[in-house]
Amino acid sequence: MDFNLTGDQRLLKEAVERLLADTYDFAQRKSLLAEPDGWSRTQWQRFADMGLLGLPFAESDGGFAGGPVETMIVMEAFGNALVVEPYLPTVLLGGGFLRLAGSDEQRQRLIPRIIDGSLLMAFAQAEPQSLYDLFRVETRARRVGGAWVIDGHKRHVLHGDSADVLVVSARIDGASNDTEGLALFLVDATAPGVTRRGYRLQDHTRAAEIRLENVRVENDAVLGQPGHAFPIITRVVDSTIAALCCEAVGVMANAHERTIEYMKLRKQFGATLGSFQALQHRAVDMFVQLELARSIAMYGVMSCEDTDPQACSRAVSATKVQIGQSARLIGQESLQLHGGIGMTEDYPAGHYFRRLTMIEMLFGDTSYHLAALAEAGGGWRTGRRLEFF
Amino acid sequence: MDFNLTGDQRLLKEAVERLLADTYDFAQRKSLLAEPDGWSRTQWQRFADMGLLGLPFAESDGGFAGGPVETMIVMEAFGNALVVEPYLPTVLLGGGFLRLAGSDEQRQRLIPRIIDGSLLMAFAQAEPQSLYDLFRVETRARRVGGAWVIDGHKRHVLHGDSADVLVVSARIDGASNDTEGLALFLVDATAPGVTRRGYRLQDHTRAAEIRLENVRVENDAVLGQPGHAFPIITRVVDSTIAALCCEAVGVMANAHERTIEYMKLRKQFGATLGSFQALQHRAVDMFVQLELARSIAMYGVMSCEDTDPQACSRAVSATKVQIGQSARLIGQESLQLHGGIGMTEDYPAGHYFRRLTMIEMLFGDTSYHLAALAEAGGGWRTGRRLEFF
Amino acid sequence: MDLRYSEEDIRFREDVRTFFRTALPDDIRRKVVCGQRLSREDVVRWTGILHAKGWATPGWPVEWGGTGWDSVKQYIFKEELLMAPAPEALVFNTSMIGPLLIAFGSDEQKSHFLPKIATLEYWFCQGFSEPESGSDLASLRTRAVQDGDEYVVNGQKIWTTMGHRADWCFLLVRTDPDAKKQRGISMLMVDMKTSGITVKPIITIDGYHDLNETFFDNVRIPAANLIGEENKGWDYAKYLLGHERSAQSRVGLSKMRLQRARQLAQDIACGTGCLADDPQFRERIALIEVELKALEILTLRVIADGPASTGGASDPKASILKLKGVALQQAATQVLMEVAGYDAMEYDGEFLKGAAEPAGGEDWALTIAPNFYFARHVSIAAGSSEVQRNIIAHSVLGL
Amino acid sequence: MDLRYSEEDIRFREDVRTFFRTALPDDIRRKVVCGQRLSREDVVRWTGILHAKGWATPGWPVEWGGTGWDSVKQYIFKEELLMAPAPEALVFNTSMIGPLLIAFGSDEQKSHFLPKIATLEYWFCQGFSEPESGSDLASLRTRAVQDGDEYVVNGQKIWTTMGHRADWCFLLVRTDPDAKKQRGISMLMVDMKTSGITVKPIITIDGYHDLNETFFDNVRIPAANLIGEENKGWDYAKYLLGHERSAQSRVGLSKMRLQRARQLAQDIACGTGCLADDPQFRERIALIEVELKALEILTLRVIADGPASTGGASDPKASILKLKGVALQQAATQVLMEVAGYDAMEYDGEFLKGAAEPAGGEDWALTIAPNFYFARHVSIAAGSSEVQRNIIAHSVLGL
Repeated sequence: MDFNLTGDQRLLKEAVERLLADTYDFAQRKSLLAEPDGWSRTQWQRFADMGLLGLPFAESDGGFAGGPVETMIVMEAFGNALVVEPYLPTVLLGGGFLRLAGSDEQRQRLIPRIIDGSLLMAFAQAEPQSLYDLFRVETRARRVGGAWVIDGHKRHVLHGDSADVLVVSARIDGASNDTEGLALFLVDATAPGVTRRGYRLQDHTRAAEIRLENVRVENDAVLGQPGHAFPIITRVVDSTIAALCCEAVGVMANAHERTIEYMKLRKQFGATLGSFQALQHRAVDMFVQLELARSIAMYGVMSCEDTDPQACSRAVSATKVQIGQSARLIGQESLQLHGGIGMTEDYPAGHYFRRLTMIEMLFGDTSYHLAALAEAGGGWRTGRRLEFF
Repeated sequence: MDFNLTGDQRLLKEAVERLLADTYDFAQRKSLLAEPDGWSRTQWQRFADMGLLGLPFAESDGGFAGGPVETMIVMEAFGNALVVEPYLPTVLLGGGFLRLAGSDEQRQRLIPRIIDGSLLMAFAQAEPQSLYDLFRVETRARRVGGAWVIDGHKRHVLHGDSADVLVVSARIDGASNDTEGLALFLVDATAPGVTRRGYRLQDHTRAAEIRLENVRVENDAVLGQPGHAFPIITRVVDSTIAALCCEAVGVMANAHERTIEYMKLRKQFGATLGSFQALQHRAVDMFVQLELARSIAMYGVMSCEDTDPQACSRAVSATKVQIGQSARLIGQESLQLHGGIGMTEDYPAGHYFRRLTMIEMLFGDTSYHLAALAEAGGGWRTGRRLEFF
Repeated sequence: MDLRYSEEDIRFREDVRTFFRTALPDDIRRKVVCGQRLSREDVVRWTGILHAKGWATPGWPVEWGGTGWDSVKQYIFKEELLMAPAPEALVFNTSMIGPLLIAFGSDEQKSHFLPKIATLEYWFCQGFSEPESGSDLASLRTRAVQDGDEYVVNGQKIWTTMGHRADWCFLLVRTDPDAKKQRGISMLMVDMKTSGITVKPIITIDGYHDLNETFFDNVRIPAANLIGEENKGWDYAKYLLGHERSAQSRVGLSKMRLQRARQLAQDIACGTGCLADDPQFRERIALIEVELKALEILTLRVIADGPASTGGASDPKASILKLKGVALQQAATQVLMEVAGYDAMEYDGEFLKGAAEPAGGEDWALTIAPNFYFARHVSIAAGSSEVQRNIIAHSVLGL
Repeated sequence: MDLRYSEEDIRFREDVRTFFRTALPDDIRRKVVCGQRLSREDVVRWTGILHAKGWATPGWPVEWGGTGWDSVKQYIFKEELLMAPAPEALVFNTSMIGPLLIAFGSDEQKSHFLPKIATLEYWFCQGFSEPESGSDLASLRTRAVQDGDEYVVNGQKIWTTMGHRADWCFLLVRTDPDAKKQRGISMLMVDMKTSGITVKPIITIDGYHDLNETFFDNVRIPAANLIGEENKGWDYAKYLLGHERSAQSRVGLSKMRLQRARQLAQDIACGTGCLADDPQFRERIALIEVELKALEILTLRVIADGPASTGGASDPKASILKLKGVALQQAATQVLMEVAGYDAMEYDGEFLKGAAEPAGGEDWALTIAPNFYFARHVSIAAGSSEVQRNIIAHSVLGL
């Protein structure tokens, strides 16, 4: 049981935080958002130069063999600065699929380009009116000769508008809500038959609606074993959720700190907001939620190393639920304690609030994951890990 | 739409409140609890003398033809003073069954004795491990000759230890969770085969565990139509819940008022509790809950006149849910704001808290009624009444 | 005590409902259903339709164009309007400056302004808040100095809702800087075209432009535009904040949102069925509906209780209506977020502002997140929930 | 960072679990499972068993009978104890007066008292609170005046837990009435058999007698029983309140209660199955379990962080553990209430106090309501939740 960072991890943390302090304050971020992609390629290159894009990859793939703690450090710092670049879709989702299911050839072809910043990826998964179930896929892939032909309609593909290569989930068998029968394909985003509509999200990140019509890919585009992709999808999404929860902790920490600072400065009725006991106690409740969130994010991240995928999924659901609860309280109280100023686009508080709201939704909201936990049962095992169910 | 009491209703309210102010303060109540029954026959006679025991009965039955508003007035006052006498089991439950399902002979035989205070009744309904479903009855009644023979095990029969006549629900047909096949019987509490174990409840009211072994009753003991008692049980219990919610409002109003008074007197850190803004805001949240509870109790009571039994049940469930929410917040905050003193048997706060906790359970707790509402659907009709679903 | 509506009320509700069904233009209804913002033209057009029917200013005295409805009828009208759903009346005109002039305005002011207020020929905005005075409104600093038969106003207002659309503004100014905080404040009306007024947009987190900063640089306002007496402005402001408190619970709005959530949830897959049939989802809605029902009765109790409905002294208990009403409004937007899920994430500024068709997203979902974000302001504006709690603690509980 | 337990920790947990399974007497275990109160004899017997094993005072230094376990092992031990479930150690002895004497006691005090404290030969109670000083502990008024080599104590203490069972009491007294509030306070130990001490029972709302008022009427206490220095008592009290804060989250207790609720719910009919299978019931439990998991990690973080575990300066952040821990303890008792339903309503005072069989009610249900009631005190005692919030606001947030 050890809650400390290693020396290397501390150095990483300081480096990322310094980079963001230098290049990513609220005013700088505003100008990054105004770049053509809605985010900054220059910034992306800085991340590449610092090695962040290669962090989770094996050394044999040209990466730096970072583990979940390294990802946690980066994501929390990104959350703190509200980084909008496509780290999650490219490195965590795209990279995650390559790490877990990529063939030698696929890894060698793509991972080095992720690491050097020249390749962007996205995961085309969600479909219309599907909420969050990962198995609910109606996009179809069929065998035609030695190749595959994909047809379908994907929505809310995070950073799908700028991605070079898409990981597309498609059904080769079964009904639309079977867990069996799914496959994953690497699809060139500019391939014939792929049409994309990119748009801004509420929190200034980007996404795309993607239609695939008779999109033909060769056999080497298949990730893993066709028809049995669901466990891989679950595994990659679970790790991504855990990392996203770390981002949320960064967002919340910043939102909380800003609120406390504002309370110390802003005067009403002749006294600072921070001197009103009713508001003090609410600031404390925010702090409690922040510390609970930080604690469970560590738990979620470390649980992703669990060899039992169900244990991992449950731990991730628990993490998402607590993060959702904390995010709601901290986001809403942060706005309320700021008063009107927090409601404005030109002030940071509302941006943090919006990011928290989006994070609560991504990959399943609080209700969704709570229902999953309830269905899974409950209770406690106590073995090597701090296990949940 | 009229929220005012009539002149007669105001007089009733004043009379009940005066009687309780004179005879039922906290110290007087303590000595009433010490009487042999755990409550006071003298007090019961006072209620009879004031006409309270005849309030809901028709004039033709010797009653005073009071409606739900009159019952509301009495129950709220009773709640305010934490009255422990068996008004609910005798007048509302027992009396309710007689009013709704009693034959002329049954009404003429029993109602005058309720009104003059000489007859106590109880409703023997709940059974072991049954939670709150009214249809879950395993007590059996079988036809033997021209009579009925009842066998079963009833628990938590409110004031069943002092009752003279029991209304017993029993199954003459069907499985233990069918709504069809139920019947109601008037059973002499001292009849051969009836054994009772009386006990105190947490809130100082009384109940009994009752076993019925080969209890023989004649045909004239049957209330209503055998096999089709469920609608009557529902109707009587619904009205009783509505009245119980009015009692809860009285309990909460008192708990809230006591808390405010205590906050004005008690000093800590050199100032009254009431001067701390954090505590002020919590007292306000209690007040909000009190007013919401008072409002929905009116709604619940008036909805019991609805001719559509389902509409009535839904309104009552909604009422019980809001009362449960309010009771929880007010009860718990009342103790918390009192600090240690509220935890003691010699101080009123804890007694109000305990009564609220018991009320939340009686006839279904918040979870139970919320689930019932969710199952029933939702939405709003707007017709003559302020209808709910 | 009788919580039934009278036969007359029931007929009235039917009439109102029929009118909304037939008279509300389809394009406006669709915008309201979708949660899009209305253009000035939309609001004026709808107000014109109401005005033609005689229903533009139901709460005003009959002599000034009111309907003479009792408070229950007014409540029914508002509820049906919110559930139609039809656009709400412009609160600054109908519920604020109108009633204020009726109560305190001069005869000249009444006869000139009231008809134009009722039809929105004069669109009013409100100039109360200032950057340094949020919840502590009485600490405002905008100065008005009398110069002949004019006031010269200098200062800055903030959160001027629709200030960029408005023709007129009623504003609080400090006319006696030596008087105590709440005294020395007066209320003026100013033509927004007057020289020296600059309106600067504030974009809110929903991406929309409702709010503004308004700067006053030696703005000359005729003394005839003073409302009531000089240095009595604080009384008028309090009158306004207490006025139509009952309307602030906006039960109908929350009802409408929950109904919409339930309806939309029928098309969302969940388990083997749809979200609308999910017991947990239904419980979450039911719990809010229970509180709404309690709040509805409480609202009617407050309306029935007192002169608040007719514009008399404000009932401090009515602060509950605001406090709980806004909490439930926010809860209902949260339920809609849950229903929309990913479909709420897309930002489509043009659709939000009223474009006929979305850029590509789901029209039913695109405004859900912006409205959820914007709904955070209801517990801040018009007396924050903290201020309401202070009022209740002091005025009702005596703490 | 590594949140796995080491192989050694896992073996340790197994050992502890096996010990509790084999060494805990059945009659005591049944009482704890049923939530009955333990007699003094029960507690002393169990402490004797622990002491024989060398585990009665795990957190003390080895030289005074401690185990030398690191903080993670101590946490595991406590968790397994709570989940066994076995009786908790007497906090006044093991976590309060013991550590206090170890830190500040004289050599004579240590060698005389510590062995007797460890075995409960001396059962200690705490004399801190007074009728007028609840959360505002430093306003205490009980006076001690030195007279030769004795102090003469006059005053009244309240909420003296188990004062009627106790052999000794450590109490705060005012030795310098002219000093500022927090100064001028000293801490004394007094033999409860000393003449002039009257203990009067306080019955709590669960119907049980845990608490007392304790009156001191010219009670003469040898000056040798002063702990540490005169007028430094407030520092020692603060030390105590900060000591073993991590233990106040009592995650194991809440875990055990929820496990029991889930288990009992299997026998409660609900719908067509049992309550344990009801999705909404399971969600309510899951939500608490999620928070418990977060609190568990937070507890381990605080333990790992600092000298708090070994008795050093208190980490104000640890106030969160108390604040959230008690809230979850209360939430778990609420779930048990829901499971027990009507069966929780019966009051059986004798069974509550430890009778082998209930008068007729369900043994599993009879203590649920009393324990639910009594659990309300955990957010009041030992620094109320309001005081914890004040501490965090000031010491952590700097407000």
